Amino acid sequence: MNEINTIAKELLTSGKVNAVIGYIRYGNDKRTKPFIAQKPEEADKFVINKFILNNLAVYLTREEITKLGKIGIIAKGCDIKAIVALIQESQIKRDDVYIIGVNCSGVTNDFDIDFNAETVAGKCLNCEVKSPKLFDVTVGTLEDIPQGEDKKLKMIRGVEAMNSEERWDFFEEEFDKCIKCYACRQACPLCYCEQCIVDKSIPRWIESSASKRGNFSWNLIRAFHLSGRCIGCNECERVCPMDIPLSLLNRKMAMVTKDDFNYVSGMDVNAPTLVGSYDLKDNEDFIE
Amino acid sequence: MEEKIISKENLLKLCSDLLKNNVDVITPGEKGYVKIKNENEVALNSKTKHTKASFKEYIFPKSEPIIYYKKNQNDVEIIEPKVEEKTTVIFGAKPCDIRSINILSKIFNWDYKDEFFNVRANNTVLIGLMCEYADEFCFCTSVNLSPTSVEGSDIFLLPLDENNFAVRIVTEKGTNFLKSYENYLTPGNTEKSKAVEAAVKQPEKVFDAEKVKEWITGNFESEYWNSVGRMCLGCAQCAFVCPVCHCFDIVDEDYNYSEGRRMKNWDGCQFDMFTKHASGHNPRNDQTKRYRQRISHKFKYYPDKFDEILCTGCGRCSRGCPVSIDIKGIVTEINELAKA
Amino acid sequence: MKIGVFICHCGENIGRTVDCARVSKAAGFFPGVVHSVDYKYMCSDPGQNLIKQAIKDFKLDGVVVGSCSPHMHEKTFRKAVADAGVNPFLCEIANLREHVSWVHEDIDVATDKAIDLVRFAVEKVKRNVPLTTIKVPVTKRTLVIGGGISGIQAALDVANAGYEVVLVEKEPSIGGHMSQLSETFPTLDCSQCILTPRMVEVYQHPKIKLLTYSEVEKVEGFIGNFKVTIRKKARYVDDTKCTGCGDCMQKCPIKKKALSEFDEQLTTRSAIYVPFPQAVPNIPVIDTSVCTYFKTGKCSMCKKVCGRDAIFFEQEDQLLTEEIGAIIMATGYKLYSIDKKPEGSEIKGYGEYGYGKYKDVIDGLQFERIASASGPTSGEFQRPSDGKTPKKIVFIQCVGSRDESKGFSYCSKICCMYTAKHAMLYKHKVHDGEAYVFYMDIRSGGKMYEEFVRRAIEEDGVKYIRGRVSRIYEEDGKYIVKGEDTLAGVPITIDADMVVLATAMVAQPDASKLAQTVGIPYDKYGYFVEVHPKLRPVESSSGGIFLAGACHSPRDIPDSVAMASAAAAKAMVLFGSDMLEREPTIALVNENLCAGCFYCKKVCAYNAIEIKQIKDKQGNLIKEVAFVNSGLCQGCGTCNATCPSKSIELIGYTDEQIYAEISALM
Amino acid sequence: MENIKTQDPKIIAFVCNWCTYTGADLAGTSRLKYQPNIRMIKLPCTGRIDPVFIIKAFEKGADGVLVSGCHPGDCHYNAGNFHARRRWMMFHKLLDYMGIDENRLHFSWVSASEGKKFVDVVNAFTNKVKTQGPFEKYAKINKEFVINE
Repeated sequence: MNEINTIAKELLTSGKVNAVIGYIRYGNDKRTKPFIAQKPEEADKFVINKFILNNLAVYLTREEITKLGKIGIIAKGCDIKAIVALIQESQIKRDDVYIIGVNCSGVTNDFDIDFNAETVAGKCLNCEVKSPKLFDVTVGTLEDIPQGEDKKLKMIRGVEAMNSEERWDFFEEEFDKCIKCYACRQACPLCYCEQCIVDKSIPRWIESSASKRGNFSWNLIRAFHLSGRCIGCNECERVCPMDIPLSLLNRKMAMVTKDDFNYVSGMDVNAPTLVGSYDLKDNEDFIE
Repeated sequence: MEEKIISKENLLKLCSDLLKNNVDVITPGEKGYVKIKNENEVALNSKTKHTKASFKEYIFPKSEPIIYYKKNQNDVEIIEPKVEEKTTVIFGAKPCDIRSINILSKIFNWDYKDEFFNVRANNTVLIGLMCEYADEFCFCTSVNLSPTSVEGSDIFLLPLDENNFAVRIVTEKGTNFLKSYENYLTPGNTEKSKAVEAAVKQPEKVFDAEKVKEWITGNFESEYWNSVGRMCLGCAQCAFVCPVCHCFDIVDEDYNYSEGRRMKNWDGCQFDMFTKHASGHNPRNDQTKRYRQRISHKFKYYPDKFDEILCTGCGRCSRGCPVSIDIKGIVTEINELAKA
Repeated sequence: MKIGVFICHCGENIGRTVDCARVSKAAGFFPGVVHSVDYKYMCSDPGQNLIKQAIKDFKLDGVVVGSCSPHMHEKTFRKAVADAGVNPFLCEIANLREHVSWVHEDIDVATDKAIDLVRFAVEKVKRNVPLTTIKVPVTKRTLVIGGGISGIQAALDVANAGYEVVLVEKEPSIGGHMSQLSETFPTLDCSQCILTPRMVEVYQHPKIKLLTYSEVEKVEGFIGNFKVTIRKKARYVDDTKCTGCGDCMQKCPIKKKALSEFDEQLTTRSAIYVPFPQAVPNIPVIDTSVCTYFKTGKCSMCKKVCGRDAIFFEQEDQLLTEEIGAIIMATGYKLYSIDKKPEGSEIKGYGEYGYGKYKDVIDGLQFERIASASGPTSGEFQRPSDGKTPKKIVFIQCVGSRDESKGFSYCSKICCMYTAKHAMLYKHKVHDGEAYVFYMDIRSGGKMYEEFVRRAIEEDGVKYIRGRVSRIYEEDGKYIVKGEDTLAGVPITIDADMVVLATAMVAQPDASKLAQTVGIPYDKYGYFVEVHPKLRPVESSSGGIFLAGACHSPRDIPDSVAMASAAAAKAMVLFGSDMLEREPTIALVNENLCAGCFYCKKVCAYNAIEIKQIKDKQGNLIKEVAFVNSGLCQGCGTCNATCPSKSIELIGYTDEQIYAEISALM
Repeated sequence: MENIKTQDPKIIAFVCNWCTYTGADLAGTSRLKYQPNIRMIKLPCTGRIDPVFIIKAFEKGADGVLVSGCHPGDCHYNAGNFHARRRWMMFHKLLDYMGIDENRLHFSWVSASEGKKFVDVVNAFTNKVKTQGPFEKYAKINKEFVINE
């Protein structure tokens, strides 16, 4: 039996946790899906492979899951960044979650494909959290991540190189596809608001219509509300049914916060959050 | 049902004529159903995978204004927009997508007649194409359809060989539409087309919709629901890509302090906002209840009311689900529960 | 809602550039407006009566006045509206004077803009809700931070008025810099002679709680209701037992290792010490950085000799909390340390003067100690290096002051006077000595100040040279001072025995940190900032926190004392009533929607956000949400803007109101 | 001040009550003249200025948005402008990246005593927005679903 199954089973048998969230095989051997095990024997189904794409930290703030009690979670280094951010933002307490950290050597960017330098998920290139930073136990062994081309970074550089009008046109076209299904929001581990600002009707800051301006505002404010918070799991982009390249926004903002504030989200549970703190010496070149 | 034959060449000519006459031609492309500019873009391959979303938005747009208003000092002026009567041809859609038109038509006409929908639907000619794609998510046969079902189509195409298609003219609208293009058509060969039809690989029938309905009827409180909906993230991806999900929300959006519009926007039952009352109370306050609603609506409530399953077995919702919730698997499990 | 619009001509002030009749006519057609008029002087009694009458006649429940700035007459109109029975917060002002008629010239354009502003106010008032002012009780106790002359004066004034005072001083004794001074200008009376009685008065005052060797650690709360945490640092001496006999200091084997802070490093002191003989309280502290017991555990001489068994090595810092109504900041100044570049500072300093390198190049406070009868030389002029009497002293003014390139751009204000005093004191004792003063300008504004400087020059023969010194170096036991006489236009060289630098006054190095703790603004130099430079010079912008003395800006003793008394008076004004009235524009949480991320708590400068637990009927925790302490909230709205879901809203400036304002302008 | 008659471009300003609004009052008291396109929305503090306000102003048809408040360290509420500064920093970079020209959004510190600076800021920004012309890109997306369009 695999390490992961033994650990999960022991956690459930001993009652250390009430449930374990992890991945099970689904359909073929190049696909997994999230699964929550409450009985020890269910833990036998858990797998770890190159197709554990979901960031399961999203479940840690969901009532359907939290009401079960203490949760064990199988999490990659990038997923753990979300857990760190959730602790920083008072959404969970460290003691309420048992982290089974996965030493991760990369995952694919989609199901049903082979794992290689072409198909490795963009976030895995230059990954700094291959071995988890916060965990109760770790599983798996580290291997080198095949290094393909960072296509999204190239796209960001491409957008940066455009002039203002071209950038507008580019994003207008992308956002026009948006159908406001909010899969990006629902899959985001850090979108845990009880009511999203887009659902607020008095006043309606962001129009819920899938109109051009409603879509523009939605995608802009979504990116803004995640600025300095987004941990780069890229789930929003993966789940978008309309294939909008959302990472172009989130990653760009992560680059901005790194450059201007030297802040990387999800690295330290004790760090003050970027928004919510300030430095007297914060850059103000842009202010007259 | 009358049947003819059309060569690929003539089919393209027909499309070209349509485009010249300023008819909107919508066809499945790589990024979904798109309005084409050139007849060569038209989809004639019956082996392609389903597009991510169906063509629903061309008849029932994701957002549309239903009234405009202007507040005066003492009253409110209302202006009702009219939908443009413009012929649209949806070309090469799969039978599971095309099936949606009749299902949607029922909901938009059973009580209030939705002009917005009806004008668009009446002005749309649906040309279906036999389907030779079936993956593990497909289950049209389980919802009483098949890759060659003509239900919903005005005209239905079956590829006879590389260069010829059988043309089944299903409706009067189809007949009328083809009147101008009679010279492109040659007499049909039903034997040949039936042979093609018989040879199509059909997805296995995995559940009995009647049994499923029966089980749902008596098991509103079943433990089973807890296990299926719990992992759902509550997005509306499934509903928005679905050919037959039809819920909508109505919101007012203003231009300035006195003028604005009332919009009809797609809505989805997996949102927690969907049933949330103004008081803050939410009768479906849990994702498992919302997921139960989704399944129950599709396989019980809608069939009870309209004698139609609110599902065409296209499998889109499962293919795109962020957490890989598989409707086919769930309904199959219910079928098993029903047997037990 | 029935809204009335009232457009004021302000005589000609608005009427000249805004067509008030057109504005009022246009406003009459706005949705919700039932009555709209214009009038010559809306703020006059007849004007106000017009509003009151219209409220009755048209049953108005919302009023918009198009007039001067709300900063001018908002209160007037709110009161008028309230007199007529409408909640005062249902009145909004459109600023047609300062923002329209006075700044634009074209009447059409100005009128159009005025109409926009009125429409905008109408849309806002539609969404206003009736509010009532918040009343909070006042704790009639004052915290004075700093026990120099300013703090002493403020504490005594407040205490003598009958209110309790907590005086916190971070050093072991109160007295501050004034206790170090020899004589004071312009009267040359002995500094300690006038200060010591006041120090004792503080110590013995029944209304003053004196906490020396203590620092303010945390300030929570708000005007009238502060909760202050004070760290009472361990003295290692039980102050209830110690009689101040001094035996411990006598016997302490560490005599030479620690430099005396009081004598500005010119002498040494023991490890257990009082800063100076007249210290208040006269209770020693142990300097653990030099004490052998704390370093090796081997000595306990002081403990052995103490007849009262007052030495208590195990003592720990104590945290005290005090309920306070008003705070007076009196933390004073430091002299600009020029021997080395201050860490993290952009100030270049004056390495060329050799301070720190040459023992006889000293600063003003060191000179004070040398001149003082209680100082290391008992008032004899002896130079630090060899104890010889200096025959030639050069005084250099403006070292660090008025010098943007190397120091600060401000004037330290007191240096002209104390340099004249120094030179004069020297001449009085060393009759054959020569005193030279390099100055930029002589600034001697003040009662008897100019006369004092003239006396130094004319009666005592101090030689004033207008110019700067470029460098000082040592040669054959002399300090060669190279400078320029800018009046004569010639370079000048003086071979001095001693050089005294009138270094700039600077804010205490930790002033900005304290300002953040207390919650008041400070300028780029670290000086605390008053709310209005002319009309409210002793108040900080945080309610209930007042400023006294050199923590605000460089100032001399009389100015500091006057400012301290003013601050004390301000505190007592606050204590004049039992309840405080506050604007009701504070934040409110929608507990249903709050997700408990507490970003609001993080950005709140007033600690006004608390954590509230929401429980079900069985007492199980459902979630934790933010809760606004309405006493603490000052209504800035930063929480509102930060909240991603807008689940916390600032009453009076709600999202709905601002949205309506934006819409109304388009 | 040529072209004073025109009300275009439309400029919305979000300002704090204690510094910039009062600075604008001072400009008035000093009878300084400036271009009339600006419409000011008064808020207690720059900390209250939410990026959604700026977006909404553009949605409603503003050609330019001016944001102004107390200088760092002068905040009436101690730290509101420090938090605001950090937010704006990210927001203006995001807007720029998404194609909203930096010339249409201007940030400034104007104190209660800087009536002249207020006038200079308003005039310079108004001219800048005039050079940009109407915000056609945004107008285009605003016009979707507008009747008679």
